[in-house]
Amino acid sequence: MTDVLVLISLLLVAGSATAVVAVRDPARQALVLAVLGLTLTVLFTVLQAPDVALSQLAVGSALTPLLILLSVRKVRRPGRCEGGDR
Amino acid sequence: MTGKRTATLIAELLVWWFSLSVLWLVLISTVDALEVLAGAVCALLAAVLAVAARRAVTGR
Amino acid sequence: MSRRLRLWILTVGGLGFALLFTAACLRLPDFGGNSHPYGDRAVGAALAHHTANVVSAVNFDQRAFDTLGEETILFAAVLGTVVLLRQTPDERQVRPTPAQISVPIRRYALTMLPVTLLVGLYVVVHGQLSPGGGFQGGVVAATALHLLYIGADYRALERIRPVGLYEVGDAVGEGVYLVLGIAGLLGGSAFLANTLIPYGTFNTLASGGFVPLLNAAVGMEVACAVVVLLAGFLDQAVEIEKEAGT
Amino acid sequence: MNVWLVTASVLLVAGFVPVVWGVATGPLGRGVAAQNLGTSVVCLAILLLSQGYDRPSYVDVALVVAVLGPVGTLVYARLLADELQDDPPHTRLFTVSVVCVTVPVVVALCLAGGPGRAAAKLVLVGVLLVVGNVIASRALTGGFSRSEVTR
Repeated sequence: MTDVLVLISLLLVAGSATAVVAVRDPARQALVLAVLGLTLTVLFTVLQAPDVALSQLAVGSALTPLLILLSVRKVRRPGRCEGGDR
Repeated sequence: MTGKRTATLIAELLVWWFSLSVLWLVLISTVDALEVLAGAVCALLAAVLAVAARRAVTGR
Repeated sequence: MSRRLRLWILTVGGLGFALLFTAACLRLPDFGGNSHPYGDRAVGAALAHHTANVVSAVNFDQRAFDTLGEETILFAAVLGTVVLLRQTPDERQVRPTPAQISVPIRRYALTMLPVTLLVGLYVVVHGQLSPGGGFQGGVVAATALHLLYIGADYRALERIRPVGLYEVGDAVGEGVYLVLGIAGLLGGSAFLANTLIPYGTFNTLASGGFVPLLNAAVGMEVACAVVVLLAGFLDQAVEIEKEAGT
Repeated sequence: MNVWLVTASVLLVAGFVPVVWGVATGPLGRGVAAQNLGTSVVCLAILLLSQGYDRPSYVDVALVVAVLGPVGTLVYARLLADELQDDPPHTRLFTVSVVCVTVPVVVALCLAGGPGRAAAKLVLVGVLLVVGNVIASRALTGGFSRSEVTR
């Protein structure tokens, strides 16, 4: 019966992973990636691997979004000579 | 005047240290001397950073 | 190469992979079976060294050399990022105007900063007892510092974050791991051998021999590495822009 | 499969399927609000799983979710402030439902475990979760009025 939980979390992972690939805007991709990280955390916990769940959580919840969004901001905000202030 | 400010800072630090130590006691599962010692050290580190962060924001 | 040929190569490769993958999957043990030859031996070895968290025992005792490799990968990756994101001569520093942030959010950030740091340290210190360890706790502790950027502004973060100090901490964490390994070589039997200090009482803070010490070294390295890494990204995103006319 | 695991399954299906939907479609603001809701759902699910599997150490995972989840939402609120300002999301319904689910779950878990420091830890996780959710919702609806614009 505990397989039901494994199945639910696997389906959630599959759904959000597909969404990450399907979404095109980088900022939104970072958002969907964070949600994928949450589903992976649940999956790892259900599979009795809390250490891996914690690693995923630590990296995926705040650090990766911050890195991606800072890069997006840098890329979208060119130097003053090219586009001016945003 | 500086003496008063130092006293305020130390008081702030002690309050943080105490509350964070209590928080540590909530987090751990078994209490023994080494746990309490580790908690005191970690809480002191966090308290110093808390005061430093507050000062960095308000600039005092 | 024409488009048609490429498609053919893709089809052949895909079919071959699909065949081999299916064949491999059919021979796998059943999901959730009872036979765990590696697991049983790993648990036995962890209990022999009084380490309650078997994953930590694998990472920092049985496979400590692999973890040294992983730690070094992070070290080298951060080093590369720092070099890549440095301020080049055609870039200049601008002062960002402070962001306006509502008071409850700033209070939340200032309160959660020490709490998050404490949780990170808790995860590092209890790596040999409960889930977690140096890597997880280190990342949480480094994230704590950046609450100051989120809840205030970048200049406030820069005031409490001397990057040079964290670069030194990064290197010291890496060095301590190596020194502990050499201590195992000199005082015990082999590089990173967990034989030098007593294993302590099972399920207490001082159990597992080298495991908590290696955990702390990794925690320090990871926390400092993440701070240095984010410093590079934040500098580029907030402060540095291309010189006009280049 | 005991009652805790059944509750966790129901919570995940009822709470997280809308989150995945909301984050992948619709306006960006709704996506960030959905991510905020997802954090709370996952935290509560892990608390229930910890009780269901009888592994108290899994509470540490929930604790880290409760601490870092709102920080993640604040990262989006801070760095996407310009986009969110044009179209602030409606978060009240999410916040109210999170509070309405968190309180009974935490109380039930505390009652099941009995009084002690373990119960205090559960209450701590619950409080961090609710406060974090409320603050993050507030940040999404205009907490960062202006992002850094270089002069």
